[in-house]
Amino acid sequence: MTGSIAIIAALLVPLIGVLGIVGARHKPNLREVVTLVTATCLFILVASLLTPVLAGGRPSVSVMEILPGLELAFEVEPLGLVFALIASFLWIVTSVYSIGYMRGHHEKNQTRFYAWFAVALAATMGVAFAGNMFTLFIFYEILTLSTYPLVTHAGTDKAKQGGRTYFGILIGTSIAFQLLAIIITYVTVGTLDFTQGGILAGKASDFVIGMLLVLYVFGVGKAALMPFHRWLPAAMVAPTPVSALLHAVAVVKAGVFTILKISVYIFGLDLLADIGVRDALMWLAAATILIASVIAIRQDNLKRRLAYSTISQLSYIVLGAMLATEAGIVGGTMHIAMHAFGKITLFFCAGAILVATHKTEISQMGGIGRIMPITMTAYTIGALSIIGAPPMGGLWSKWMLGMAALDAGEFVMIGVLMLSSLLSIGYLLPVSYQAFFNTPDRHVTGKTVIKEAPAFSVAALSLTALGCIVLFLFPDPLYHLAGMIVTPLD
Amino acid sequence: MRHHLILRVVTKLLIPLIMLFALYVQFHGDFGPGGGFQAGVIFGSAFIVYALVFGLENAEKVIPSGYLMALLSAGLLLYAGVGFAAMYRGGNFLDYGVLAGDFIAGQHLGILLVELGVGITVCAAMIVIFFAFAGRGESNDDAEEDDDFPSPEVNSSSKSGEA
Amino acid sequence: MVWLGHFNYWIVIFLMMAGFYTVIARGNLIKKIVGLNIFQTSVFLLYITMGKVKGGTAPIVPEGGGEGLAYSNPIPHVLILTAIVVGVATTSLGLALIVRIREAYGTIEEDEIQEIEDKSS
Amino acid sequence: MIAAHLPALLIAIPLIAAPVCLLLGRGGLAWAWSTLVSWLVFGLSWLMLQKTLISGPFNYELGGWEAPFGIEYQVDTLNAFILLIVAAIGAVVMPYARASVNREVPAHKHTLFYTAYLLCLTGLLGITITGDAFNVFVFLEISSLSSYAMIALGRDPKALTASFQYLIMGTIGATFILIGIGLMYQMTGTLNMADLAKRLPAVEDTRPVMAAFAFFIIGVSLKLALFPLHMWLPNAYAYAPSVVTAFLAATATKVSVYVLYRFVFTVFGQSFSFDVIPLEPILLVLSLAGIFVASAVAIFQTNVKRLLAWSSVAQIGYIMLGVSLITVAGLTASILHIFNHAVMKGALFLAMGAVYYQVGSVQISDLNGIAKKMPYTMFAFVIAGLGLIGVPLTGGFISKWYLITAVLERGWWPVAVLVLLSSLLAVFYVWRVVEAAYFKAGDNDDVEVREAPLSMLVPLYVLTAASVWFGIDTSLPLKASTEAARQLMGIGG
Repeated sequence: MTGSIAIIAALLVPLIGVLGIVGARHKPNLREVVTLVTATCLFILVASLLTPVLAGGRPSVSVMEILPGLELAFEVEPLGLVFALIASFLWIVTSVYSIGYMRGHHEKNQTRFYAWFAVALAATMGVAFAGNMFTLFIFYEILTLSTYPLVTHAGTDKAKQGGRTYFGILIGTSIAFQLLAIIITYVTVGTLDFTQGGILAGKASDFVIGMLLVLYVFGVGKAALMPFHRWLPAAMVAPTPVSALLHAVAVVKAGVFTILKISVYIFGLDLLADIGVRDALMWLAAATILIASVIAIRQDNLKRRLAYSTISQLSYIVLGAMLATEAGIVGGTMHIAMHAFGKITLFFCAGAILVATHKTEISQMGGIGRIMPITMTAYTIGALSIIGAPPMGGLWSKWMLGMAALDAGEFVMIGVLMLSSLLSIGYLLPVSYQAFFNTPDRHVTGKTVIKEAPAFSVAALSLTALGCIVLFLFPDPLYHLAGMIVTPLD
Repeated sequence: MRHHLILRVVTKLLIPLIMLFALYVQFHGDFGPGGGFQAGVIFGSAFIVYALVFGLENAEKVIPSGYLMALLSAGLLLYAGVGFAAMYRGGNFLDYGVLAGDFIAGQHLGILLVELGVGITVCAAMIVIFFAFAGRGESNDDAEEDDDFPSPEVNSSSKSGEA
Repeated sequence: MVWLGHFNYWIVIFLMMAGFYTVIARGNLIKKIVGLNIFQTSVFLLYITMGKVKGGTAPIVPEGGGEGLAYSNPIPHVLILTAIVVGVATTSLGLALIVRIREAYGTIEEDEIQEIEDKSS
Repeated sequence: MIAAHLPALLIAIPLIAAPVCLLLGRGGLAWAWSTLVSWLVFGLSWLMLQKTLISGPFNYELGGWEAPFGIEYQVDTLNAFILLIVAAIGAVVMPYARASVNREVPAHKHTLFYTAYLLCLTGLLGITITGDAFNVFVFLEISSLSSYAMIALGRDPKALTASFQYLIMGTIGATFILIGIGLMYQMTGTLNMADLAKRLPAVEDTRPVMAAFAFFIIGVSLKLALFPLHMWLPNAYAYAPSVVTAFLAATATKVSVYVLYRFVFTVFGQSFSFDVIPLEPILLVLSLAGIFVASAVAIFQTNVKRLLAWSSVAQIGYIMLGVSLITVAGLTASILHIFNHAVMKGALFLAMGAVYYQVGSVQISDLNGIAKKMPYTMFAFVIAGLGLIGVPLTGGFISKWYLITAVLERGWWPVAVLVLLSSLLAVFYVWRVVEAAYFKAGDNDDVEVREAPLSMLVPLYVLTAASVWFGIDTSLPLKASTEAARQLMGIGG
C-alpha cells in the first residue's frame, strides 16, 4: 500500500466507521464490534506508514486546492506519525474500555457517542497528517466541533455550562488569534506549507514575528496554556472515555502537537531561538505548570484533579517547544506519548471507580484499593509515570526536557521541572494512599468483597498501565522517531 | 344616489363621451400627446364614475372582478407578446421594426399594440384599486380581502418596459 | 437675480423638505403617505422642469417638417410618467396597508400602534 | 436563438409568467407554474454566467435601438453572477414554498402571493441586468412594491406595520435614487451607464454631480440596509412569511449592493468615488459599526427570525467592508460574501420556516428541546450557523478568509482583529439558538411536533449542502467573483 492511499484511508476509515455505527444502532453488540474493527483498521493503516517514514520518506498527498495556493494537503512526518500512532492505538483501548463503561454506567444515546467519537478521531488524524497550517486549522476546528456533542453528552444544565466554556474558549481563541496568525503568515510569506527549517525566517520584521508567536501560542487554545485553560476542567462533564482519550490524548495533544509543529515547521528552531517574546512565553508555560499543579492539589473531584494535572503536563510540552532546542522538541514529542499512556490510565481508573462504586470525590475513596485492587494498582503505575519516577516511561521524557533546559542554559526551568514533579507526587499519590491504606467508610465495614468495574474496562486500563512500563523498557523506537523530527535522514 | 336624477342622467350621457375620448387618446398616441397610460386612466374613470353614481354592486355587475383580473393580465400579456413576436421574427425583444413588411409599418403596428396592452392593464388596475377600497367598508369577509394587493404590483409592472 | 432664475429649484427643495418633514414628524399614517406624495412630487417637478429648453416648443414635429425649431426635451417627461405610476402604486399599496392596519389595531396613529405592539410582545 | 436572446428572456419570462400566474387561479397550479418558471430562469442564468466566463461581457439592445438611445442590457461576470445567485435562491426556495405558504398565508391569497413573487423576481433580475440608470429605478420599485405586499401577507399583524415602515423607508430610498439619476441626467444628458461613465468625468467637480452621488449612495444604502439605515429590515424580515424572508434575505439586499458596486465603480468611477468624495472612511466606519452593533443586538433577540435579520445587517457590514478597501481582493471578498451569505442565510431562514411550520412560533423559548423532535431541521440550522460564524469548510470561512487577507494587504491590522472578534459575536447568537434547541427540555411535550415534510427538508438541505460544498470546492464562486472584481476595478477583461 502506498503512503498516499494510507493517508486518505486513515481519514476515511473512521468516517466509514461512523456509517457502520449509525447503521448498526439497533444492535449494540454489532455497533461496538464495528467500532473495534474500525479502530483496529485505523491503527494498522497508521502503523503501515511507519516503515516509509523510518526510511526517511515523507508520504504525502494533496487532495484538492480549496483556495488558490491553499491546498487540502497531507504529509506524514515523524512528529505527526507519533501523534497518530498514539491516538489510533489508544482508540482501540478506549473502545474496549467504553464498552464496559457505557453499559456499566447506563449512558443514554450510546450510538451518538460512538459516532461522534469516530468523527473526532478522523479529525485527529487530519491534524496529525496535515501538510500545511491551513489543513491543520481546518481539522483543528472540526475536532472542536465534533467533541462538543461528546462533552455535552449528558444533556444536563451542567453539561451545557461546561460545553459553553469548552466551545467558547476553543472556538474563540482559534478564530480570534490562530486564524489571524495564519492569515498574517499567509499574507507575509505567501505559503503555509510545513517546511523543515521554517518559512518565516527573513520574511517579516522581528516585531511581526514575535507577535505571530504570541498569537499562535494563545491561538492554540487546546494546549491549555494559562489563561486559556478553563475549558479543560469544564470538559470533565463528559463521559469518562471522552475525558480519557480526547481530553488526555487526542484533543489536548492536538494542541501541543500544533505548537510543536508550528515551532519546528513554521518558525524553525533557529528563528524561534531569536524571538524575544519566546522567553516570556516560556515563563508563562513554567507558571502554568506550577499553578495548575497547586490547583490540582486542592481539587477533591478526581477527574478535575486529573484535568488540572493535564494542564500542568501540557505546559511541559509547550515549555519544550519554547526552549527552542532540538532536545526540547524531542523531549516534548516523547512527553506526548508518555503522558498519553499515563494520563489515560488515570482517567480509566477514575471512570472504573465511578462505574463500580459511583464515587467521584477523592475523600470518599478510602479503602477503595481493597475493593478494586487491579484498578488501583494500575492507577499507581500511571501516577508514577506522570510523576516521572522509574520504572515508568514518564521518566524519559522528563529526562529529555531537563537535558534540553540544561542545553539552553535555563537553569530555573530545571528547578521548575523538579518542583512540579514534587507537586505531582503531592496530588497523585494521596489517592493511592487513600485507596490502599485508609480505612473504608464505616458503613461498609464487614468483609471486603472485590468488586471491580466491568471486565472490558479493567482489561483496558491494565493494558495502558502495562504500556507505561513498556515505554520505560523500550523507549528507543520512540526516541529514534522523535529524533528524526529535528534531524531528518536526508 | 338613488334620488339624484340629474346626476344619473348626466352620468349616463357622459360615460360614452369619456370612453370615446379615452379611445382617442389611446389611438392618437403615436401622432400627438397621448398613449396607453393616460387612456387607461380615462377609460377606467368612466367605470369609476359609474360606480360612484350607481353603486358598487351595479358596477361589479357591469364588470365582475374576475374579468378585471383577466384584463389586467391580458394587457400585460399583449405587451410581452409583441416583444416575443418581434423576437420570433428575428429581431430583438420589442423590436417593432420586424413586425410588419417594412420598418415604418412595423413600428406603427408595434407601438399601437403595446400601448393598447398598457391601456388595458392601467384601466383594469385603476378599477381594481377603486373597487378594492370602495368595497372594503361594506363586507369585511375574507373573500373581499384579496383585491387590495394585486393591483399595485401589476400596475407597477405594466410600465416596466415602458421606461 | 441668479437666485430667482433658479426658482424652480427653490420650489422643488421647499416641497421636498416639506414632504420629508411630514413623513418624519407626523404620527398619523395617512399623513405620512401624504407627505411621501409631496416628497415624490417635488422630484417629479425637478425632472419636468429640467426638460424645458429656452424657447423650445412641444416636441412634436409639425407638418412639413420643422427645421430650425427648438424642442423641449421630452425624455424627462416620459421618465417621470413612469415615476408617477410608481408613485400611484406606492400610494395605493400604502393606503391598502393602512386599511389593514386600521382593521388589525383599530387606530392609525403610530404611537398608539406602538403601544399595542409593545403590549403584545 | 436562445443564446442570442438570453438577457431579454431572463427578464421577459418571469414578467410574462406573473399575469399568467394570476390567470391560473387558486390552488397548486400557481405554485407549480412559478416553480417551473423559477427553474427555467435558473437554467437561463446559468447559461449566461457560462457565456460571460467564456466569451466575456456582452450587450443586448431592447427594441433594437442603439445603446445610448435605447435601453440596453449589459451582462458581465459581475451581474451574471448576481443573477445566478438570485435565480438559484428562487429555484431552491420555490419547492419549499408550497407547504410553507399553505401554512402561513390564507388560501385565497396564494395566487396573489405567487404573482407577487414572480414580479419580485423580475424586479431583482431586472435591476441586475439593466445597463440603464432609470431602468434600475423602475425595476427597483417593481421588486420593492411586490416585496412590501409579500411581507404584509405574514400572519402576525406586526407584519403590516413592518411592511408599512419598509414602504416608507424604501420609497424614500427609491426617491433619493431618482433624484440622483435626475441630476446625473441633467449634467450629462444620458441615462445609459456606459455612456454616463464616459461623460461624468468632464463634469465631475460640479456640485450637481456631487449631490447626485450623495443622493444616490444614500438611497442605495437605505435599500441595502447599511447601518444606520437598516431600521426597516429586522421587523420586515421577522414578520414576513418564512419563504419571503428566506428569499428576500438572500437576494434583495444583495442586489442593492450590486447597484452600489455598479455606480460607485463603473458609473462614477473609482477616482471620483474615493478621491473626490471620501467614501472610503465613511464605508469603513459604518460597516464596522454595523458589524458590531447589529451582532450585539442580535445576541439579545428573543425571536429567532429577528435575530437572523439583525445578523443580516451585520453581514451587510462585512460586504461593505470589502468595498471600502478599494482593492481587487477586497471586492472579491465582498462578492464572495454576497454569495456565501445568500446561501447560508437562505438555509437558516428556511430552517426557521420549517420550525414555524411545525411549532407555529420562532420564539427562542418555544424552541426548547426542538432538536429532539426535528433533528434534521436543527442539524441543518447548526451547519448553516457554523457557516455564519465562519468555521472552516463552510462558505462563510472562505469569504472571511478573503476579507481578512484583503484587509491585511491594505495593512489595516486593527480592522482585521475587529473582524475576527466580531465572528465571536456570531458564536454567541448562533449558539443561543443551538443551546435552546438541544439542551433545554421542551415545555409542552404533549403537543405533537414532528419533523418537517420532505418538500421543506430537501430545499433546506440543498442550501445547507451548498454552504458546505462551496467551502470546499470554491472554484465556481471564486472564479466568478475574482473575475467580477477585476472587471469592476477596470483591470483585465
